[in-house]
This record gives sequence, structure tokens and C-alpha cells, in this order.
Amino acid sequence: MIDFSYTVWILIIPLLMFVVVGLFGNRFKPIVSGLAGTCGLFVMWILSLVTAYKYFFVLEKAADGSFQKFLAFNMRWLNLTDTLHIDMGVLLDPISIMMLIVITTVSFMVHVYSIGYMDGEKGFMRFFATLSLFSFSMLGLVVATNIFQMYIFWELVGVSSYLLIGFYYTKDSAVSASKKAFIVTRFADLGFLIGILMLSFSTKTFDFLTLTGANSPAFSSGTGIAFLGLSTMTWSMIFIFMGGAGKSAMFPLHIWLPDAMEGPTPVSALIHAATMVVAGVYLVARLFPIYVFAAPVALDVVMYVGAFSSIFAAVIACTQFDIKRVLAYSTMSQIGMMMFALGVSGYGSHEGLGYMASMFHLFTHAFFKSLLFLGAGAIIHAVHSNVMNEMGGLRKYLPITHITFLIACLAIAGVPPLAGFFSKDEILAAGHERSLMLYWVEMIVSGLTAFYMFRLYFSVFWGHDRHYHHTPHEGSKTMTIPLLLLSIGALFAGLIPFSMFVSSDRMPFHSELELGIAIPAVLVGLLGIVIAMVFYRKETDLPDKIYNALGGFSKAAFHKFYIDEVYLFITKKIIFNYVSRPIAWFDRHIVDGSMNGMAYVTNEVSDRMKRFQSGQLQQYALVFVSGVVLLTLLFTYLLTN
Amino acid sequence: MSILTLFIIIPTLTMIGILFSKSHMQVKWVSVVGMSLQLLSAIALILLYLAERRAGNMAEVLFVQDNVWYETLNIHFYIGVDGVSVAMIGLTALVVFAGIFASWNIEDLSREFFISLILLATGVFGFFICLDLFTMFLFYELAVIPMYLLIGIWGSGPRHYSAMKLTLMLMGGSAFILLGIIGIYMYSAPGGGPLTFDLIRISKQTIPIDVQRFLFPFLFVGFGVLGAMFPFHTWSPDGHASAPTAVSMLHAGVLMKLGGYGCYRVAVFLLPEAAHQLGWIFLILATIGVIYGALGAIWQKDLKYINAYSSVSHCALVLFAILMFNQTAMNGAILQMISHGIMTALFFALIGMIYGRTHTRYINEMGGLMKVMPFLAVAYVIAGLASLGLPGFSGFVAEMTIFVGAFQNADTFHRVATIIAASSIVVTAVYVLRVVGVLLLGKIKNEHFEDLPDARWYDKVSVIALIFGITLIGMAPLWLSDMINGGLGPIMHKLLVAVPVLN
Amino acid sequence: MTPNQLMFAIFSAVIIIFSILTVTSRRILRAATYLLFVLVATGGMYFLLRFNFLAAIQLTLYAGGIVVLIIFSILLTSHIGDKLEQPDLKKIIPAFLAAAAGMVITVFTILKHNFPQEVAAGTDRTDIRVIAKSLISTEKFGYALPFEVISILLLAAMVGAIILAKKRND
Amino acid sequence: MFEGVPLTWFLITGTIMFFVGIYGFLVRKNLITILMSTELILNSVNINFVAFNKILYPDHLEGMFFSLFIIAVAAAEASVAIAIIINIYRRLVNIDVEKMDEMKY
Repeated sequence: MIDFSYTVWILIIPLLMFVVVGLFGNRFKPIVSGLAGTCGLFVMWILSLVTAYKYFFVLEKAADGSFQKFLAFNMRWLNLTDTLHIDMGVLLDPISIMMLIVITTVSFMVHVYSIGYMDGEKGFMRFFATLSLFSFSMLGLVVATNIFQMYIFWELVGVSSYLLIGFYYTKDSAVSASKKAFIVTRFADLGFLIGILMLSFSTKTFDFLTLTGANSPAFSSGTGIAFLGLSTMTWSMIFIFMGGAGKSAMFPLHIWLPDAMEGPTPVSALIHAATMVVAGVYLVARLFPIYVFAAPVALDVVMYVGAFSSIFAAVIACTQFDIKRVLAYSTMSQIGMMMFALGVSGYGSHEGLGYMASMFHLFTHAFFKSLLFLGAGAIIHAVHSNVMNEMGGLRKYLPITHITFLIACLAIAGVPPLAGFFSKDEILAAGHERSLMLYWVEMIVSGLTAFYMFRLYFSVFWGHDRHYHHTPHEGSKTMTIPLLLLSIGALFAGLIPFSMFVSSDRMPFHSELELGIAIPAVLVGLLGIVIAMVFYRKETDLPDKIYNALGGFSKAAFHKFYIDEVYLFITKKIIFNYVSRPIAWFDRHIVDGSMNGMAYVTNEVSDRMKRFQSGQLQQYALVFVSGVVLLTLLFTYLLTN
Repeated sequence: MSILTLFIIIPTLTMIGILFSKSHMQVKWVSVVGMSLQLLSAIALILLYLAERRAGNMAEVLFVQDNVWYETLNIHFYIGVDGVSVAMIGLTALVVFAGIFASWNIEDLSREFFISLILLATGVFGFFICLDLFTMFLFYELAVIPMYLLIGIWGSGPRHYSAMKLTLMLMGGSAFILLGIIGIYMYSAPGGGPLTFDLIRISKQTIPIDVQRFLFPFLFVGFGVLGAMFPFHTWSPDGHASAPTAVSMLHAGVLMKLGGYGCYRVAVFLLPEAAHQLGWIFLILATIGVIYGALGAIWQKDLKYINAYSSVSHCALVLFAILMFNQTAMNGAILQMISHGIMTALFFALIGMIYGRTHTRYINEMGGLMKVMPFLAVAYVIAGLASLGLPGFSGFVAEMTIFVGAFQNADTFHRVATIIAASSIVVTAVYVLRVVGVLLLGKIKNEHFEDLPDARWYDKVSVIALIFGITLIGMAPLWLSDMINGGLGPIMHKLLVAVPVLN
Repeated sequence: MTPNQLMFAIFSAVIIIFSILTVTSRRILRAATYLLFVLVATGGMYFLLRFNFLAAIQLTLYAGGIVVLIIFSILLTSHIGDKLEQPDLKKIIPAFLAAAAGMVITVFTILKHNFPQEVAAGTDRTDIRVIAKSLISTEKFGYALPFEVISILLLAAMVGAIILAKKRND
Repeated sequence: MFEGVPLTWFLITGTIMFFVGIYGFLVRKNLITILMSTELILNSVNINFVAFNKILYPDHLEGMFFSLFIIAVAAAEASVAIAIIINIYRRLVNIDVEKMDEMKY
């Protein structure tokens, strides 16, 4: 057994970075904090790679040939009840190691990129401090040994996302976007918390090893029908999925993600494309055995929500003009596909194809999506605009960005042999085994994906040359190098035999490319590309015609199907005006009014009583005399027998 | 002589010192020295306590001292602490320490101000160390009365109204408490022998159930008024809005905890059967309070009102947890008291500092303060995040302990109540972020605010001490939680003996 | 009707009639005069009861001293021609009722009670010497202490009256 | 019975005088008339005292002495009262008892 306890340093380094840069960063030049953060990330990246190597290739496998799942480090953090306690530690298994690699790689690239991108911004140091905090929390989330540790880091991820979206805090839109992101995910987290409470109530443990092990208490307890015909365990899994759906921007909790693009672009690349938003997928994957064996209904929920989100987001993405929003909806759509893949999956090697596909897609998606975002960042950096109508013909000015962006687009469109092709193919294959209808839905999604990505690509890099304020040019080396490095990932990540490493039962297996599924998928993708080329390569009025032909539908899609408005109505109108305001009124006037009323009555009574003391001598005397007379009468005649 | 008497002696000496101080500066420094010593002895007490426990001293209360001071009624000066009271003493010392620095700018009648403040603190310390019901009540009153002067003289806004309201409502509560205490005293020796106010001795007795049922509402409501129990919380928004900074800090941070502590230590501990039978009524009130306070805070525009309503919500959670009658939830209740105490003190300190600079507390009139006073703004964000229960700060630990504990109850009523109460964390996020967004972020609305100064050194001492407190508990809660757990043994034992259903 | 009875009837009638006039007259000086008649008639009662010394005191102190004092103060505070305003009925009726009720009860009680009819006639001790001795005697039936007390009271009243009535020069 | 006059007669006279005094005290507005009513009350009491003394306890002199002292006290009271009345008059220019309600509430 190899000692993996050093992995805890992958968590400690960013935490230290956060504290040091956050507290003392402003004592030095801004660049120092950037460099410090990047160096820290580099060390963590190396550590992760080493860990992955040691885990997959050096560490001996368990008796049945599967990869081991064990605690590399564990420490008691808080005792709750006799059986429930929160630990902090590092859990290593294939998916956590895969996530370590994804996070550290993308984070490292983003750090390098940010040194160039954020150069000269006010709050450079704050940016890097928060990035460190994010890395810390995200890593803590993926290596969590128990569901409560996951919840803790889950919240921390949320807050670092909040801080980073609201980085430009003087901009009102950024402030409200950050608030929205936090509150929506917080609402989802409430579901997560309730799920945890229900789960821990039935199973009396938080521990992942126990919960997902062969004799998990989750399989035996809480299985009775509890509410609306579903068992406690199903409900708890649905609630937990609600948390995941919030973080992963699944319908209907997705509304924060497009707005979150108000943050600096590297942040969007890191948090809102590659890492944090896939936390929900990771969460479901982490608890996968419980979903499969104890709560299949909850897994169906995951499947339907994922499928619906993917098509929903893909449609919206086709109508948006802000390049980052297109990418955001694309992210949502891709994550929907991952969720879908998990939903259709079974447990085991080949039955668990969906699980593997989902993880695989998560892995490849991280590369090409962060590449897309960083590319978008380079474009925005060059033309100072987000709107694709104001761009065109940029391929002359930004050659490197152009090439890398094209690679990423091809990858996401599923053109072989780029990364996206392989993972998407697996997802479709898994979906095909389960449900034909949803398989076709996903097929349409992949076509739409190709379409909107190339719509973006052609509008930005081809077409008319616009009048720019100053000639666009590539950013500094620190910005282009990460683009190039990530495009290597986007090119070749798909060639990794992923099923040899990650599977639902941690047992390696071979997965074959199914031509029957791959060929139609590629054709659909190419079709999308061709349509996009026809529409957008040269400026035509075709898109407008089609847009108008679709009438209400396209308008609704352009307005994101009015989900935002619905939420705004619920929060602003209902909660704010019809709940909170009456409560405030009720409190002031009824509750406090009754307290004040008591005081008022006392006052009033005493006011009446004080009038007896009128200062009128004769009145006193009259009362006195009458009193004496009465008492005399009483005691001499009436009360004597 | 027990180390605990230090907590009475040091403030007394400090007050005498202030009385003989000549200048404004000297008054402040005497207070600082006194309260720093107090803080040090609190830390020493915590360490000593932990050492004693580690050494295997498993007595119910430690550092006991017992003197009779009124023989006719068998009233003792009986002091001693368990894990819970040690934690509360630590909280009080920290908040008072920060409070002294937060009131550095008091110019008018500074001597009288600091004497009242420390007198208040003495009352609180006395309350926490005493084990004799009557002496406890005495200290309780000692803590409540100076509040009237502090708000009435040094307050702002409709201060006379607020001071009067606050004092009257709390006095109403203490009348209830007095009645309850005397009732308990009358039944303190059912097996014959002299009547006693001794809490530990009474806890070994069983008071007849119909008497308990009569007394429990009095005690719980009486302490509940101070603990801002719905619907007896309305003194809190007005009182806090008018009170000077340090007074708000002490009041919300410490004094309101007397209510929760009293409910726990007197009402539930001595009257467990009645608590179990009647608890559901108060549980409903507490659950309403949790949600109601949070929703009420959303609409408010005055910073102090927002915080006062948030306190209502958080303090209701304390009562909520106490009424769950299990060890984890009770532990959470104590943690929540400590966490909320530090957190709300931090909030009020910051609000006071911001108000001292901008001279307004209306959030709509401010904006973009992050640019002007980054230190205070960042501290405010930290306080806000702590308040909405972010991991890494004490609020999370407390809330999660409460929710997990409360959810372990076997019946649906308690678990549904838990889910309802848990939903407050979302609402809390809404109002905290709303304030942060409007107040600190965005553009500066008033150009006069452009060159306001950031925190001075004394502000920083106060703020950093409190932030240190919440992060320490938030990052490493195990020692505190275990310490409190140790103190919860007797009450849980009594509850389980009295109400075997809970097992 | 014995002469005594006749005398009593006369005094009694004077007392009652002038008392009522005293409290009802709207001219204050006349009221004072009626009061004088009442006091003199009271002195007559004392004579009737053979308390000569007391009667003398009554005449000199009350009729001679207090009434004069009252008349002086009347002259100081009001004009001769002034008529007092009629008190309103709201005051008269309750006052009358209270007084009448009290009177009825008291008279009823007096009439109901059986006082001892015949008491052995004692020695006539209203001799001025006996009174003087009693006033300074400290033995049984001696009134030295009340006498001293009343002296001090008088002194105090005198001083108080002077201080009160003195014109302030502030 | 004193030489043909029954005790009750004295008492009734005293009673009537007393309550007339009371009535005066209650209705008159002028302070001096109130003082005069007081004198009536005191005198009625004196009559009772001496009558009781003479008729029921002819051997004793308590009744007489009480009357004596009451007369002395009345004299003192009258002098002080008049001093006060004059003082009040100086300040308020009238001595109407209804206007003197500064001591209320």
C-alpha cells in the first residue's frame, strides 16, 4: 500500500495561498500574488498528476481487479450524534482523481491566462486570492470523504463563485448576477441539505465508503413508502439531486448561469464551464450506487431533467448573440447530456456505460469548453465587446485564437477524432440502450450543438470586417500559451481509453466504438456545421427569415423561454411584496401594536386614575366625608348582625 | 476562592478604577485593561476547564464555591461552571472586550457610560457562573437595568421610547421569571428539609407534574422575552436601532443569550416533564420566529432593523433547538448562541462604525462603500457570510448541528419543523446579499462619502477580535462542541429519566 | 320647661340658625358676624354647663381673637361690597347629601343609644384653682405635658404665621 | 340629664352644627369661609366634649381640658391658616379654593 496522505497538501496549498494572498497580498506588487497563485497551482498540478500515475499504474488493484477506493487522509472535524460525525479528509477513487486532474489542469491554465488577461485590473490580488479559495473548495469537494464534507465545500464553492462573479463590484449587473447565482444555488443547496438530513436519518452515517459500499445501509433502510408513493431514500436522493441541479444549472435552476457570465472570462472558463458546474454531475456519480439500487425513480428524474435541460439550452443557445451566453447555454446543454448519461446508466461494466460516458464527457468537456471560454476571453480582450454582431473577420487579427477556437468547436461538435466525438458517442450509445426517444433527443442536441457553435465561430471569425476602435491583436504570451496547451487536450483527450480507468464499479473494461451510432452522430454534427456555414459564413438574411418563420417559438427562445421573468415574478412580486412586506407591516402594526397597545391601555387607565387627584380640596373632602359616612353606615348598621 | 469570583471582582475593580479616573482617555484605558484581563481570565478558565476534564474530573460542575448570604430564605452565593457556562463566559468576555473598543468614540459622560457597560457585563458574568436561582435572578436584573440608562442617555433616534419599551418588556419577562423561580423554590424540597434555590439540588428532585405545567410557561416565556421569542420580540428592533454601538453589541451578543441560557438551564432542566408536554407550543412559536424574522428582515431598510430581525430569526433557532430535546440539537443551541453572539456583535460593531462615518443607516442612501472603506466592507461581507451560514464560520457549525440533531427526532412533527426552519438559510442569504449588494457594492451614491476614513486602530481591534472568534469556531469546532457536550450530560440524563419516550 | 331648658333651647336655636347662615351667606363679612353669634352662643352653652372658665376662654379667644383675625383677613382680601358667587348645584347637591346622610346617621345613633340617665352629682371642680393646678400637675389628671406641648405648638404657629405672612424681599 | 336638659339635646345640637360645618367646608369657595366652617366643626366637637364631661363624668375634667386644648389648637391653626391665606392672596390675588389646584397629578 502506497502512502497517499500527502494528497492533503493539494488542499492545504491553495488554502494557504488564499490566506497569505488575501491578508498580505496588498503589501507587494500585484504581479507577486498572481505568480504566487500560479506557482501554487503548478505544484498542485504536479501532485495531482503524480497521484494519478501512482493510483492508476502503481497501486495494486483490489482482489476482484477493481480500483481501490480508500481514505488517504481523515480527521474528525465535528461530532454530531453518537453515530454521525463530520470528518475532513481525502477520498481517492478513479473519479476523484480524474476530477483532481481536471481541476488542477484547467485551474493552472486559467491562472496563467489570468496573469495576462487581468493585467492592470484593480483587484488583481483579490482575484487571485479568490481563485485560490475556489481551487481549495473545489478540490475539497471532489475529494470529500463524506457527504457532509462535500456539502461544506459545496457551499464554499458557491461563495467563491459569488465573489468571482461579482468581481467587478461597481457594476450593478455584476452585483445582481452574483447575488442571483448565490441565491439560486443556495436554494438548491437547501434541497441538498434536506436530502442529507433524510439520508443520514435513515442510514446514520455520512460516510461515502459506507454509503456506497456493498452493504450500504442505504440499500436496506428508508426503503418503505414514505410520501407520495416514493420511499424516504428516493426522496432524499431527489432532494440531493436538487442540490446538484442547482450547481450544475439544470432546468429549472439554471437561470443563474447565463448571468454569471458577468464575471471575468477566466472565471467563466474555470468555474462556469469546467469545474464547479459539473459538481452536480460529480455528486450524482458519487452517490451512484444508491441511485441505482435504492432510488431508481430518482435516477429517472436525473435522466429526464438532464435530457430536457440539454435540448432546452441548446435551443436557446441558437438564438443568443452574446458570445459568453452562447457558451453558457452550451455548457448547460452539455451538462444536461452528462446528467442524461448518468440517468440512463446501470451499474456494472457494460451496463454502466452511461456512467463512464458521463465522466468521460465531463473530462473532455472541461478541456474544450474552457478552451472556448478562454478563446472568447481573448476575443473580448481584443474587441472589448461581448456581442457577436459587433464582430466579424477576426481570423486575420487573432490567428492563434482562431485556430484554437476552431479546434474546440470541432471537438464540441463531435467531429472525429477530436475529444468530444468519443465521449458524446458513448453517451449516445448508452442512451440508445435505454430509451430510443431520448436517444433521438440527444441526437438533435448534438446537431444543434454543432450548429450554434459554428454559428458563433463563423460570425466572429468570418464575415464582414467591422470597424473596431483599435486594431484587434492577440493578447500576451501568458494568454496564448494556455490556449495552445488546452487545444492539445481538446485534440487528444478523447483518445484516452477512459473505460480502463473509470467505471461505475471501478472495474476496468473495454468499450467499443459503435459505428451504428457514431456515423449518424457525426453526420448530424456535420449537417449542423454545414447549415451554420451557409447561414453565417457570408452575411445573408436567411437566419432572420428562419427566425421570423418560427415566430413565437424563436422569440420565446430568444427570451430564454421567459424563465427569468417567472422567477422575477415569484421573488420580487410574491416573496418581496406579498410576503415580506406584509410581514414587516404585521410585525410593526399587529405584533408590536399589541405590545404598544398594552402599554397604551396601562397609560390610559393611569391617566384616568390620576384625575382623581384633581387638586380640588373640596373634592377630596367630599370623598373623604362620603367615605366616612359610608363606612360608618356599613360598620355600625349593615355589617353588624 | 474559586477562579470564578474573578469574573465578578475584575469588573468591580474596573468600575472603581473608572470612578477615580481623571480624563476621558484614562477611563478608556482602565476599561481596556480591565476587560482584557477579563478576556484573559476567560481564556484561562477555558484552558483550566479543559485540563480538569482531561484529568478526569467528572464532577457535574467545577470550580465550586458556596457561601450563604441570606440565611432566612436559604439563599447562597453558589457558583460553579460546566462546559456550557464556560463557553458562554468565553463569549461574553470576547464581546465585552470588543465592545469597549467599539465605543472608543463615546465623548459624553464617558465615565458613566463605561461604568454602566461594565455593570451590565458583570450582571451577565454573574448570571452565567451562578447556580443559585435567586442569585442568578439578581444578576439577571443587574444586567437588564443598565440597559435603560445606556439606551436612554447615549442612544439615538427615539431613544426614550425604545429604552422604555425594551426595559418594560424585559421587566415583564423578569416578573414571569421571578414567579417561576419562587414557584420552583416552593417545591424545591418535596421530601422535606429546607427549601432551596440551589439549581443542582433541585435538579435531583422531581417537582410534581401539575406544578411543572403551571410554572413552565412562566419561565419559558419570561426567558423567551429576552431571547426574542416570537411574538415577544418587538423590543429588539426598536431597542437595537436606538442603542449605541457597544450596547447593541452586548445586548444582542450576550444579553439575549441569557434568555436562551435561562430556558435551557432553568426551564427545561428543572421542569423536564412539562417541557416535553408543552414544548410543542413553543416549538411552533420558535419555528415561526425563525422564518418570520428572516422574511421580516428582507423588507427592512435600516441596517440595524435588518440585523435585529435577523437576530430574531437566529435566536428563535436557539429556542427551536432547545425544544428538540436531544443532545445534538441542544449542543447546536449552545453553539448557535455563541456563534450568533459573536456574529451579531460584529454586525452591530460594523453598523456602528459605518453609521459613525456616514451618519445614516438607510441602505438606500449608501452604496459602493467597498471602495471607500475596504476594511469595514470586507469585514461586513465576512459577517454577512457568517450569518448566512457559510462553512468556515461559526454559524454553519451551529446551524448544521441543530438541523442534524433536530432531524434525528423520530416523529414527523419535529422533522417537518426542522425542514421549515432549515429553509430560513435561503431567506437569510437573500437579505444578507441584498444588504451587501446595496450597501457595499455598486457605485458610490453620495459624493460626500468619497473621502470617508476607513477603520481606525481601535475599530480594527474590535472587528478582528470578533472575526477571529467566528473563524476559530468555524474552522475548528470540535473542542468547543465536545466541551459543550460534556456539560449537556446532566440535562440529557434528567430529560431521559423524566421522559423515557425520548430515548 | 325649666329655665335651663329654655336657655338651652335659645342657645341651641341660635347656634343652629347662625351656623346655617354662616355657611350660606353670600356676604363674607356677614358670615363672619354670624359666626361670631355662633361662637358666643357656644360660650353660653358652656356657661349653662357651668364651665365658667371655659366659657370665658371661648369668648375671649374665639369671639375676641379668632373672629377678629378672620375679619381682618377678610378686609385684607376682599372688598366689603363683594358678594360671593353662588356655588353651583353640582357641588351643593353631593355636599348636601353627604352632610345630611352623616347627620341622619349620627342623630339616629345618638337617639338609639341609651345614655345613663342619672349620674351621682360630683363636686363642683370647675374652680379656677383646680384648673390651674391640673394644668401644671404631673400626677394623675395632671396636664403638664399637653400644656407644654400646646405651648410649643402655639410658639411654632406664631413663628410660622410670621414667616408665612412676612413680605418676601426677594 | 343636666338640670333638666338631656345629654342627647347637646349631642344633637353638636351634630347639626358639625354637619353644617361640613357642608360649608364642602361648598364654600372662599378660603376664609372654609376656615370659618372649620371653626364651626371644632366648636361642635367642643360642645360634645363638655356635655359628656358634665353629664356623664362630673367628677372629672378631661372633657373641659380637651376643649381647652382644642381652642388653643384652633387659635394656632387659625393664625397659621390666615397667614397662608394672605400669602396665597398675595400671589394669586384671589383666595378661591377651586383655583388652587397646582398640586394635582
